[in-house]
Amino acid sequence: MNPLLERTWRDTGFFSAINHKTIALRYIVTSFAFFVAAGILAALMRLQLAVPENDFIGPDLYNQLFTVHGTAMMFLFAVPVMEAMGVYLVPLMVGARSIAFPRMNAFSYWVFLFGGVMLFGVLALNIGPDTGWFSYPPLAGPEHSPGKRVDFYAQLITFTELAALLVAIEIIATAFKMRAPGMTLARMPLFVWAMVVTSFMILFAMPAVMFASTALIADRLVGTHFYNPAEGGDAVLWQHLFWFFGHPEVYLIFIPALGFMSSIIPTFARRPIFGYPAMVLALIATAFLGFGLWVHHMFAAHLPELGKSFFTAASMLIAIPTAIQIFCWIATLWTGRIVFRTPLLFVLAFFFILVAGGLTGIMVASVPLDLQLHDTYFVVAHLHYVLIGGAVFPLFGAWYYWFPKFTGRMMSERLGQWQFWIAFIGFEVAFFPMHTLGMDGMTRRIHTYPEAMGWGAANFISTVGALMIAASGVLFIVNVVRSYRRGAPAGDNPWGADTLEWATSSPPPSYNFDRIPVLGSEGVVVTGLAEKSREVLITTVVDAMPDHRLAFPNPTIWPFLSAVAVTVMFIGSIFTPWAVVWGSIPIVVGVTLWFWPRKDETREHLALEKRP
Amino acid sequence: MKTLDVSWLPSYKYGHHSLMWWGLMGLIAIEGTALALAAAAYLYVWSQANVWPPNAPPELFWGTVNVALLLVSIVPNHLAKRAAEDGDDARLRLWLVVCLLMGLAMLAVRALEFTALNARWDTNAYGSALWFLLGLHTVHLATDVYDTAVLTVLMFTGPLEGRRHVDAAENAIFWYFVVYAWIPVYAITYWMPRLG
Amino acid sequence: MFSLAFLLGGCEREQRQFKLPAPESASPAPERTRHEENAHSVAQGKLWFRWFNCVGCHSLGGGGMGPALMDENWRYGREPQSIYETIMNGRPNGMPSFRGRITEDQAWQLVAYVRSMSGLIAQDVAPGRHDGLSAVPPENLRDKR
Amino acid sequence: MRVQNMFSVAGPQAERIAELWWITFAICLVVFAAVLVATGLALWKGRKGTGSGHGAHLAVASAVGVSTVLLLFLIVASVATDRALAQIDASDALKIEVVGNRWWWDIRYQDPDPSRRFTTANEIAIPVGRAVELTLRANDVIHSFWVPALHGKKDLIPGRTATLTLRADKPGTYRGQCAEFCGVQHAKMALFVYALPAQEYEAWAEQQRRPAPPPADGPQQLGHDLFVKGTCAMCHAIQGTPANGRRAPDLTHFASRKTIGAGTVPNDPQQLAVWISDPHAVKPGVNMPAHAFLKREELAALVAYLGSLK
Repeated sequence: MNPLLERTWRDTGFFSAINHKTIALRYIVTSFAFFVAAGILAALMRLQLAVPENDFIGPDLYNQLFTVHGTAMMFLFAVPVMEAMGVYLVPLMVGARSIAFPRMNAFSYWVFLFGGVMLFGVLALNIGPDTGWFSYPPLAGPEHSPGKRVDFYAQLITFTELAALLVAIEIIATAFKMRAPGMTLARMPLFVWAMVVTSFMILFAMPAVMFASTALIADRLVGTHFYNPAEGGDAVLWQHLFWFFGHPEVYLIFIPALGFMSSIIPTFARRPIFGYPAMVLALIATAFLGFGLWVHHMFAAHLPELGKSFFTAASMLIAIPTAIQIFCWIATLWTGRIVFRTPLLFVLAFFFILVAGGLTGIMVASVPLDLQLHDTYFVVAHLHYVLIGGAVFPLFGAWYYWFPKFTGRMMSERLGQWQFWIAFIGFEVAFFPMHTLGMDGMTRRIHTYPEAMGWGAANFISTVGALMIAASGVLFIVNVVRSYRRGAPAGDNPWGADTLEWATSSPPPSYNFDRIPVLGSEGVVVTGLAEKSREVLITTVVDAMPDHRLAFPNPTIWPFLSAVAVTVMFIGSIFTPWAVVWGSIPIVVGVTLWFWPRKDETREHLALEKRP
Repeated sequence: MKTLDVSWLPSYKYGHHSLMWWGLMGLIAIEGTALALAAAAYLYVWSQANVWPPNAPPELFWGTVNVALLLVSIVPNHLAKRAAEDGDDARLRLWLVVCLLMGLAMLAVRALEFTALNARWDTNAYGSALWFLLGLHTVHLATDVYDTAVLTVLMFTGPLEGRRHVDAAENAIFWYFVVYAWIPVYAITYWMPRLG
Repeated sequence: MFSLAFLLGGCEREQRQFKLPAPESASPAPERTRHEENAHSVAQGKLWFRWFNCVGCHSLGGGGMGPALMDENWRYGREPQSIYETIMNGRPNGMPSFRGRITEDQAWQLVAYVRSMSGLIAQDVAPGRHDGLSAVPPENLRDKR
Repeated sequence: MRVQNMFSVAGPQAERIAELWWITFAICLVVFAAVLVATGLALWKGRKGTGSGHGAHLAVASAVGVSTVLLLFLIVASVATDRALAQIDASDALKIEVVGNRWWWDIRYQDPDPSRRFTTANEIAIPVGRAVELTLRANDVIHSFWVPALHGKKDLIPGRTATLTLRADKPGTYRGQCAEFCGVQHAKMALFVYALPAQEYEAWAEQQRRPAPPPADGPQQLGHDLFVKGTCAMCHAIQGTPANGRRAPDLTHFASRKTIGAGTVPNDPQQLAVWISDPHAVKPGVNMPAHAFLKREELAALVAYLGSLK
């Protein structure tokens, strides 16, 4: 502990906090809360579907439930939680004292929080959006979705995408410019690579959905005609834009999880990852291919034949980079000395669940098969295999793995193993029968089905599985709370891992590292950075050579206030287009005050100033 | 213990050395993608149409005046960037003021452009796509003018430190983006309907 | 407090009561509020307006054979009850009676929609543009009078 | 019971798709097993720490190679099947227009001779062994036409027209339903395809072309009058009467249909009475208004009249 650094880097005030670990933990806890809430909605839907012709939940509420479930899981849980893990870990893994643009990071969190609260708030008032997380017009358009329900959906997208885009910029800048000296790109941990690749995908994918949802809300509120065929618009335009974002979306949930895998497997196999260059190239290839297959969500719409074949090929070939990584992990395990711990268990579920989901993905990538399977429960099964097996199981593994770093305490192994097995079996019980339901003709997004369809038994089993998953979630929460209070002390590096976050104390101090190491030169550390002021070391992109020192900003409440102003503008604009005008004024004021340099800070910086 | 002393390093640097530059490039990537998608949507709507444009194309006068202004503004913008990089506060103030005035003029001309589009946003999908493209670019123009205004005021009032020059240089880069992004938009909204 | 009232007011507007409860009293006041403050009801009114060919005479509000409905002129009053009577009983010079041809609920939904055409109901309840040719601005952008 | 199963095939296209599925499934199953075995072995070796790195690069490279070859094979198989699906002889195809509405299917049998055209709803009879060319359109939102026993799905998109050509080779009743989420009653938008031997089909079509029979007795006459002069005719049509609404299902031969409300409830007098007086109890959100105000004898008369429309 370095008291001087601590005084310099600690946060002041709850709403002014900008430390990346504080913000990241808030992000993780909040998105986990949204995960639980959206999971409860799923359990309610499963109860409704458990028996045929059930009238537990009516169609109007059911539609809101599945819409909010999907929207929250994608926009309020999966993407933010992955970014939050990056916000916590990337600066630590690269040996930096902070994330780049820490105030923007805080702003992003508040915007995300307010957006999520809005979505669940309107659901609690029974006025939640009800047109699906994909909200196809014309169903989501002004004529067929009267009222404000879909406008909340469209603005939720604006909230969450804004938050996600800002974080993406921070992560790229941190990973490229703030690595410890000597951490060349070729030495960058695979998790950091995964976050960089994800962040680049976010930059290019999310504008599509922001554009689409802005056009949708404009259609609804000010009478534009983007999706109105009678006036030259086209409903399919939405589908192109949405899936141009929507398919990369899957990969930007999945790629960070690959990063977890590549962190956890080598640690518990007690050897470095097998095939590092191939792993990096595979991540980059996945990102590129991920933009080339959006049309496979639209095979049942009418499209030219040749185009469809191209997208079939692209959709199948994206399996290859994932296969490369899977084979490399198998090789890592094969040649290692494995220690079985809970994190590894969760990660191993990937080999069972994600691989199955990937293979069903190959099935739905084929045009003829997709014509039968599209929009059936087969696809529901497929996407949950991919997202839960490919992202949520590794994420739980990551939480078990990094919990000691976050809190300084170990989680209970016994509870962890119980949770794993209940989750794993519950998952298979819940989602495996959905494959057969889909082939049996059960379509998605139906609130009930006649008894004569013969879907009752499989649905009942699936509901039982869903409740098991819920039980495993409860067990996880119990484990977290108990371990947080009285888990065994973890020490700096309980797993014997070799990335930099384990080189500092658990939990890390506000300044992350007392002495920043120089990689590739055993025992050398950086000196000469100011300790009374928030100075960080900026290095070069490829070789991580020291480039310049940079003074970072102090905590401030303006990001929070600006986020409030943004929220007022976004929600106000649902009710009147003029909110875009008058709502901008407080935002401009807030942002100006946020950036306006303070005299004492400037004086501090001048004292350290050296012109280039 | 062996150490690597970094106290001799400068406390700010220009261009791609700077952290802010990377943030700015991220922003440009996002906004460039958004503009490209808006242009793609415009062309998509076109591809679905029998007659294009369904209304008369936008009147050339104000749009072309604005293109001229934007292109001319590169000069003071470039000079402001050079002044910032040289750390010359007096020159920087001068050219920032010129840039700001030009920016305000462009916003005024942009307002006139909107009145000469020959289509409203709620006329048809063509009008919607056209307004969206122009609106999106106008948001960037306004953001940049605002950014320039804040910097200009700061340059006069302080508190100043050396790295504000980096901010000014990066503001100039964003200005380049606003100008260069407009050229293709201008081409597809003002000229393609006339030529194609 | 204000925001709470606002939110609760907002919910009333958004609920979808497909099956409307029987009116509590004979007076039209509850009918009026129930439909005019519910976006779904007004949207249904807009649907009936086209389904029952009101557009044939009134166009989409601009008028034609029948009077314009999006302006400030009301021959028989702009009160819900008057509009209701116009629809149900008909008026001289061509407005037919719809009594017996449409249900009470449909009539009140039409009343709510007709009033939205000239901005007489809240903008956040009034319908947006429909998917079709539209010669006039959408109802939710018409100024409240 | 397999009412809507994609493997209970009755037409050539569904059959081709099922074949492709089994090929794909077999390959995927082998790959899945191989990955699991490899993972299991790796865990076993790794646990003991005896796994040697010798040949690991070669093993990984060949696994990637084999995966690539299998994927390429699947791409070729998929594209070939896709081509085959389009190659169905449609030279003498029966032409039917299917229009999706919230939440029912408008079925319009086409014919060059206008007098031979007719309209029905939610139930499509087709002749066995003859191609049927469906023209798909939507009136309000996107729907998707899907009868798994015959073919994959095709979207009905407002502003666009799609065609789907299919053929039933086996007589039978095939259920389908809307596969694209279309709002509050998406779950209750089913349709039935009756594949009939050619002669039976002709007889059925001949029957459908006729106007509705006139009312046969007093109650039926009352029902007819209520229908024509009341709210019903605002939306429904019955050929041969003045009722010509086009917003809701054509009821000319209503009694020949097996279900009410697009497969929601069986078509019997009791269900029909409930449907007329309070459709929202059965299918909340439907555009049919409630008729609780009808007197008991009026309701009975309507039911009797509609029941006579064979």
